[in-house]
Amino acid sequence: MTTEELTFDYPGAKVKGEAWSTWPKDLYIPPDALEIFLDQFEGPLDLLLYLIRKHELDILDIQLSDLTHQYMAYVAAMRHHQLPLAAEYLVMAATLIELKARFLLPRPGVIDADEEDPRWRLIQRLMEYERMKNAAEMLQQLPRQGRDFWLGQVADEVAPVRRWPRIGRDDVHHAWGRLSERWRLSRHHRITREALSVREFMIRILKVLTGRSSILFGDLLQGCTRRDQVVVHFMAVLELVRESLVQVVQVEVLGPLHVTLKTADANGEVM
Amino acid sequence: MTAEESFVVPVLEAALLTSAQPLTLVQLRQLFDTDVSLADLRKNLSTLEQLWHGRGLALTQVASGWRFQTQSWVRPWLSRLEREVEPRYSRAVMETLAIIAYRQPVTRGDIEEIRGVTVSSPVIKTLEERGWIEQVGQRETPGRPALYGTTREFLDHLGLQSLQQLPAQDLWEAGYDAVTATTTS
Amino acid sequence: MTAEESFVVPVLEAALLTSAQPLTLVQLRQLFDTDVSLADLRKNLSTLEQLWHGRGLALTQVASGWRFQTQSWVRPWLSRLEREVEPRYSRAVMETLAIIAYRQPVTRGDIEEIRGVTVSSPVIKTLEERGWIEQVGQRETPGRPALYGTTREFLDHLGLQSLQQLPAQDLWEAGYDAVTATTTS
Repeated sequence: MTTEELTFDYPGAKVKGEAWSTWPKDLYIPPDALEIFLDQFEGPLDLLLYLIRKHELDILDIQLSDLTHQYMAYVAAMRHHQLPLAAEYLVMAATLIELKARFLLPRPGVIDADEEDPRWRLIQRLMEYERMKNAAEMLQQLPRQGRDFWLGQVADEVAPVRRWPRIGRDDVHHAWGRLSERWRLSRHHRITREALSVREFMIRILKVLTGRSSILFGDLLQGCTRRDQVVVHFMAVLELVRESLVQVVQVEVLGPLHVTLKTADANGEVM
Repeated sequence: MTAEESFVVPVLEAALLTSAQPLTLVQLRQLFDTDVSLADLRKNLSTLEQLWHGRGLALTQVASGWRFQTQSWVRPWLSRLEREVEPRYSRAVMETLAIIAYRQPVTRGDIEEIRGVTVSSPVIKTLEERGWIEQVGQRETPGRPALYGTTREFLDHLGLQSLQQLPAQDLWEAGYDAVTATTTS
Repeated sequence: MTAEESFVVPVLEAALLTSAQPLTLVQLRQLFDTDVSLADLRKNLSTLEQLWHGRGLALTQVASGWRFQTQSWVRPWLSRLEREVEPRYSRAVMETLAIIAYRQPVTRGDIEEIRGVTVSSPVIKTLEERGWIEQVGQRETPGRPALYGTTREFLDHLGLQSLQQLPAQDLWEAGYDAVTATTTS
């Protein structure tokens, strides 16, 4: 593949009125450019692909530590500037760290030949995403009706007797059933990605904890139907712990996790 | 450009055959970036007209411009085709009708909330023109939106005496409560 | 009716040029009251096709039947006419469409897995309303998620007869070999 083909084209971004057509070679990006920068990506896979391609790396031979480092730098910068970051980016950050950790851990004995390279799953996903991304571009370029070609459509002068569609009661009922089915299916997907910022979930958890002493972590997750929601809850709890707003107590090993609001007692000491 | 250039007639033909409205000489001139005199254009249109002589369509000049239209001799054949193609209402029309039938009186906003998409004016108009829905009042909220309900004619068309005879709708209930809960909260 | 009868070709031509939808062989047969064999019909269609050779429109077979559509060479001229503009779809919409086209039948979850982000409802709805995708069933896993596939209209819109005509055949194969072949070439 030639370099030209690998060049990513993210048109139209402007920073302070100036066209932002090339991304800086180094990692530093001015904060206001950062959000626009991330907006150009369709998600963490897209960003990873960009990082890989920018450095003309072979997707099959990605250096996890470099890639993770760069990826985390973007994520950290976004969080540092308190820019909203979609949960999917955090999920990917967790995945990368986990992969890196598995590489660092010494593995006992000889490496099992059958053991799968832990990078493999990520590589496969990146390749599949890139294929579909290319496919989307190809579809975009296919000749399209109304844009590249038009249909012979002579309006017939002879307006014949206007024929009305006929319907039956089952048709109405059927349309109704279809609506309810669609409603049922879409209900779970009403939470859009911008809704999932860690800070928002921190507030939510704090509100839940107000007026009650503690809650089981599992109960906090009630209503979470997707993995990224669970991850955001988890990160929100970690963040709250870091900021000494809550504490997490586990009474016995592998027992349930209790999330408790940290309150100052009469002596001003944190309980 | 001269009247003889070979691409002019086919381009005119393609433009006229793919346009839903008649095209004026000015519009037809826009097709070509070189300067084309109106005289040249007319000459080419006349060539095109002769090319279609004796066929099922004819190039005709009407009040608002030039267009192709069917000749009377092919109409008996074409009308046979129409008879076979039963017109149908789009999904948008059927779903809007179903919401009005099952949830009346409803505003356009209610319909949009349930369908999750904007309800276009033509959809409402189609149903109004057909005489199946009508305005039954206005909701006393800001903007006083129109409330729609179904008509007697609608029941007649379905062969029903009352709305109670519409097939059961219980499969919706749970979901709909959720909608109303979110819209009223 | 024999293939030579003079009215057949002009009637077919007029029917195809005035129909809003592509016409199937079965529908075209209904134009004529006498018995017409499909073989005769095909012969006449092929005569008609040749008649239009080198002109701005061509008789084309797409997924749902036969129709006339413009040839690519007239595009520069015709695009100067002002018409309703086909909207440009976002990358999210196009990538979702590509995944459904090349990996169908897929659930929303499959699409999210490949794109690595949540698929928002409006994206799916846009494609459904456009008539390019539809629910083709449900996967028999917990939650019975809807399976999506592309429609005939989608192929029609691209002027194609079947999914096989979509570009880049290697995209169909999920296999690793096919991938390396494209990434290293």
